[in-house]
Amino acid sequence: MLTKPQLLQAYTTMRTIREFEERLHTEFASGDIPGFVHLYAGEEAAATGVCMHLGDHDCIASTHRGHGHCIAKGMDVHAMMAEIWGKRTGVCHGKGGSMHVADLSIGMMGANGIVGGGGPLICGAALAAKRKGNKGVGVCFFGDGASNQGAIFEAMNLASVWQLPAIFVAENNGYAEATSSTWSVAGGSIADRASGCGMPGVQVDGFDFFAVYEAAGTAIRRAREGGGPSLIEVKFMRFFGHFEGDQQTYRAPGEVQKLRETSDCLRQFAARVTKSGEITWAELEQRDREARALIDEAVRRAKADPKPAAADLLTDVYVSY
Amino acid sequence: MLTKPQLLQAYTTMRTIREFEERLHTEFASGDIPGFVHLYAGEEAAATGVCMHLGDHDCIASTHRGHGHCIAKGMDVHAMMAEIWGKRTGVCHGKGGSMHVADLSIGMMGANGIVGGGGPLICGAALAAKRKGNKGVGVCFFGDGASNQGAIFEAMNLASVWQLPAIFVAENNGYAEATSSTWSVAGGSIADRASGCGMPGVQVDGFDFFAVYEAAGTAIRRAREGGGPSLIEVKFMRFFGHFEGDQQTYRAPGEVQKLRETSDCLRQFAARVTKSGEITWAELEQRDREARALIDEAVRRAKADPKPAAADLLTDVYVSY
Amino acid sequence: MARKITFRQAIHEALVQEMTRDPTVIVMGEDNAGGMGAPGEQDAWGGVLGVTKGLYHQFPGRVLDTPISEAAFIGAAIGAAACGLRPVAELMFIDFMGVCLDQILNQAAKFKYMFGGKAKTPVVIRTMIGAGLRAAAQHSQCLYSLFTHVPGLKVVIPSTPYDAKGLLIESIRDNDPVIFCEHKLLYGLEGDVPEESYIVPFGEASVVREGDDVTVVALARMVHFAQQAADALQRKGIHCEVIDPRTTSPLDEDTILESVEKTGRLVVVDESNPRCSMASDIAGLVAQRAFKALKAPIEQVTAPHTPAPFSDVLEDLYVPSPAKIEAAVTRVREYR
Amino acid sequence: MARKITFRQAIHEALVQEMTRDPTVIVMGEDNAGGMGAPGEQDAWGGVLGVTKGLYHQFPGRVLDTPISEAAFIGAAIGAAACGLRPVAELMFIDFMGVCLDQILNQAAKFKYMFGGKAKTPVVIRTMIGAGLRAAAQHSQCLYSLFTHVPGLKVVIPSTPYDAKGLLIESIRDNDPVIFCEHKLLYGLEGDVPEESYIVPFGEASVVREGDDVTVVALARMVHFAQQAADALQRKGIHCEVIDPRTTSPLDEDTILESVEKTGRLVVVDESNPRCSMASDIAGLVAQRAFKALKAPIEQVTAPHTPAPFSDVLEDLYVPSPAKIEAAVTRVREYR
Ligand SMILES: Cc1ncc(C[n+]2csc(CCOP(=O)(O)OP(=O)(O)O)c2C)c(N)n1
Ligand SMILES: Cc1ncc(C[n+]2csc(CCOP(=O)(O)OP(=O)(O)O)c2C)c(N)n1
Ligand SMILES: [Mg+2]
Ligand SMILES: [Mg+2]
Repeated sequence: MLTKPQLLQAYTTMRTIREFEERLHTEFASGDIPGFVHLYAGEEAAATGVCMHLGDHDCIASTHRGHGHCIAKGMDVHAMMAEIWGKRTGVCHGKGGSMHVADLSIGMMGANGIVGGGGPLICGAALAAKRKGNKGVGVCFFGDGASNQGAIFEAMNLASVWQLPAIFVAENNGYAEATSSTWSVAGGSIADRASGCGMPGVQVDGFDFFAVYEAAGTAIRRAREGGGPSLIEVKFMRFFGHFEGDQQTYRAPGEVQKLRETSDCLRQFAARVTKSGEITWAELEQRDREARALIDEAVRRAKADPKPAAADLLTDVYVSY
Repeated sequence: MLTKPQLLQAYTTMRTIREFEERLHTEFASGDIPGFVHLYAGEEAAATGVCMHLGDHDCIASTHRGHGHCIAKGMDVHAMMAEIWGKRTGVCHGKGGSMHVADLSIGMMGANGIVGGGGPLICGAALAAKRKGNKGVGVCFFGDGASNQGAIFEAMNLASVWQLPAIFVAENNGYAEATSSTWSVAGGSIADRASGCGMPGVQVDGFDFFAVYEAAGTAIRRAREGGGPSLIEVKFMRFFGHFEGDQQTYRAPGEVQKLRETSDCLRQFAARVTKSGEITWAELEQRDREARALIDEAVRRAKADPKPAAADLLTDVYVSY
Repeated sequence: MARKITFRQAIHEALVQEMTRDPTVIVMGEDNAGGMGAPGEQDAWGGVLGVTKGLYHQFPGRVLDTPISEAAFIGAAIGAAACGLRPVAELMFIDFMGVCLDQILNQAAKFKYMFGGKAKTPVVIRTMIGAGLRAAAQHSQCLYSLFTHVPGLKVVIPSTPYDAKGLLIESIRDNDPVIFCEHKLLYGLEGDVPEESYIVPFGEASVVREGDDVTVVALARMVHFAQQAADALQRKGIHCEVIDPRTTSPLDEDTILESVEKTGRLVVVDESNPRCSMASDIAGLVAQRAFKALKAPIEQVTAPHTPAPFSDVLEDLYVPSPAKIEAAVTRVREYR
Repeated sequence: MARKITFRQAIHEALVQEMTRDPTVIVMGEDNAGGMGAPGEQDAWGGVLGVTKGLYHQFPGRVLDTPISEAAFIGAAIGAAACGLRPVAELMFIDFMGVCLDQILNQAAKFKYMFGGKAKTPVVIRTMIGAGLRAAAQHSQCLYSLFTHVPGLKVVIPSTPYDAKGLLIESIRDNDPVIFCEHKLLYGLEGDVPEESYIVPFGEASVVREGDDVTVVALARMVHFAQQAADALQRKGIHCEVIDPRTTSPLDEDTILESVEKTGRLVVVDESNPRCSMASDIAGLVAQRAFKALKAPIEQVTAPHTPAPFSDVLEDLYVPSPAKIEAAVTRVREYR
């Protein structure tokens, strides 16, 4: 049901995220990037499949692993890159960094350094949309680890009690740091926690863009129509470590390599749309080149951009004080 | 399967709680009792049906509505009464009051002024029992309102992940303050939240001592045998307001009167055991008189007891400082 | 100005006037109406102390009861504020900050800074502080010092009905997150309150009594105790200048410093526990910035470093008393 | 005393020695082993910075990984402490206190008092503090001032490997709840640490340098910055007495007061935000109790009243620097 431009858009978004993250991985290794960086590679279908349904008056709350959500929600990649480098041209003027990229003007309420922190916030966004009557929705992305935080449970229950247009997207990438979600999520299924909060919950294959896209569409439509919140558990695995520098000895030998070969949302997407004849390999490859060029340019500019000025330290604490 | 002494013990415990609370209701109205007092009348079968299975090496964590749990766990009623009056002879030397009655020596980890606060604590008690290998269990009592606190959810999940000998007893008495549990518990059932945390969950009629007793027995046995945690949702309604002074206009007219007539755990218990011939009315009435005398004496002594001394203000903050 | 209403009514009135003026103002909290889903009266409670009673019917859809999920609903208020509403959320007792602090400390307080200035979070968190109700250790704390420590938050502590109304209106109109602290023993206090809407600005202390001998800075209920002490001292010929900062963040440093420049002596009265408190904060400020004027040690009159006890006799000793303030003023006055 | 190990190793060694000595000591926290339920290595992490690495195999069953549920597992550690164990729980970053504060503030800290003395809660909460890792606003706070405000808690802030080991052993043996703060930029610091077990008692400041001109009180990483400043000042003929309180609760008031009696001048260096901080706490203490000796205003050198910025240039300005300490000392030294 997706048009060709939509398909190309989905692919471009996923590819841009992938390029962004692969590039950060390289740049981090060269010691150039400060702080903690958590990469989203492998999980592109989730952010993309969900955010394709959203407009600027829809909000998302993101996580420490937020680059993919930002790009899918339409954030400028140079402004992101500059932020991650701590430059004044960054989307947060270098004050936030990777863990706090945010752009409220496009409904991106911020990556979040606090696991589970976005759940309550998205209830607020959904509440605001409901009061404004603009049919907007709020989407909370959170991890399998975050699913064990009280704030996420409370937020799901509150969204249900208030019948908010909220969608909870559990990105179950198998691990929270070095801990397996099969161990930390008692009961084994995040989706099963939905019914205890009075909302529908489904599980989808997160390497399959179309599965995510459809589940998200259903949930978001329901929310827009006043049907209340839903939970979607997206199952996949990340391609990199928890953060850059993670030795990943908790993973099985060859685990990631195998994933990259057999469970790559971009490959799966490409295979499907070329097989169906909707899109040619050449068209995709052109997107690949464009994405690479976009990221190259973003990195080049970010590196050259100026750092914040000393006076910036004391500004932006309050609107007035 | 309960012996006659056990039946009489159950009845005595429930009657003692009832007398304790009815008397506090009267005393509070006369303006004599300081602070907030939350009465347990109507809910006696829960505390009693659960605690009958427990010994001193088993721990319970209680709530702001804690008198019933204390009595069922074997706390001295005069020491409780004196505590509620703020007297030096109180179980906490007058420093805690109704919301903080506690006696760790009998495994009573305290009433709690923080809704949901006991969930994490009981995980600790259960963990300690598990490490000591003494087959002890931890029981967390919490309300329907508390079931929406993140701490309770986190504790249930943690208990499951660690396979702790913990039992979560949700006392769904219909209201959290003035809010109906049908509104605040999205999904409608607290018991249904158990599966999302990987544990069995059951619902029982809280006016029926025997139903609670059996469900608790099953769960506690499972826990002692290493089978991990369970959740029991006990459904009933309180006979008094949220706290003393509550006008209760949120309740239906005649609601409480009807409850007292049709849904009183003591009446139901009495009817059943006299009908079965296990116990006579006279035996029960004797227990009633004894309970009344016990409470009379506790109140009399509590009133006459001395208040704390000024020097007590500064003691008991630290073991050493 | 002749109309007298209570502190509780003043807060209620501020809410009514702001909700009337601005449709983006909403109110939420546990039983702020009361009776949700229950068979009896809707709006059965109006909050645990009745402050919001009536708003539910007056402003349909704009008074939201909540489950007992402070992290979720305080966070929701914050999120809604970032998305264009002006929520007034009630944290029933400030003692409950422990279950929702993250949303205040790491989200609301930091959005604007972390996001490079591109955020506005006009949320008000109304909350009850203080001892005196025999509510024991978990329902009697002040804790505003903790919030004052946190950059990005504003902290408001009214001591009179007049200030309560004007400061709450200002809090609602303010574009930063505000912690609005209501002392539980002040709700019944009556005072002159204009019917019309007005604001009391942040960062402007109120000099509730002028005097040349000793500066007494006091907050919330302690303002009244300081006044009582000052009355008694006046009869002994000692003239206190009593200052109520009204907001601890921002703090009106100038008024305090100028007063100490005049008196050379300072007593700070704070119902909080003493360590890292507003008492020490103000003492530290003056020891740095008005040192030359100081003629005596700075005395801090606070609760002791203990939790709040339950028993009435102990609680009365726990809370700083007019007598203790009087003694402290006398000490600094007589210091040579 | 010739053996040099890092701060990180010193903490690890304290844990090993206490776990060996006392079977009731257990360790818990997120990925304190690492790899639970995963296909690869067990004990894959040893905490986010590897501090507990190895304990999992050395002490079977006594190192517990946890879900990301700080309220539950910090509370469980507290409950277990009340039931006879001596848990050492890791709160990965002190910034996360917002999701579990209630268990610390209202449970652990108050049990003993609320229960009339009849409780003992020997829990240690190890947590990481401080800026400098470009970890931005939600992972760079000090926040120990908040815990110091709370009666019933003890707060420990080591600045050297030697103190880290001795204070952690003391913390584990102590019978009250202890917040043990590890500055993230100190883990790599090397220093002399005896192999055998020893304790550093609470409430005893360390005079890390003696001097007659100005007293400098500093905490955690700031102790080293104060030393650097003192080195530079010494070359100019100004002699600082540098005091590291090591524990902020209890605080060794006497050592600080005696030093100020001697020097008459005080600079407090605290990486915290300034309001209601340890800086103001110590300033307030001295302004009350050593006033007579004071010859100059008390200077507080702290982070500004802003969240921690991400960008390296800003973060370096945010953290108090040796140069700022030097300037403050010079100001109070030259004050007339
Ligand atoms: C409240 C809180 N606890 C712990 C952390 C440290 N931490 C950061 S990310 C992370 C793992 C999160 O796992 P998950 O939610 O599955 O997200 P993923 O990293 O897999 O995307 C942890 C423990 C934190 N940032 N906040
Ligand atoms: C964290 C927290 N939030 C709010 C309160 C105020 N409060 C005390 S009891 C109560 C209602 C509790 O309802 P429930 O859990 O159903 O227990 P019940 O009173 O019905 O026994 C509330 C909201 C509190 N004490 N702690
Ligand atoms: Mg994960
Ligand atoms: Mg209830």
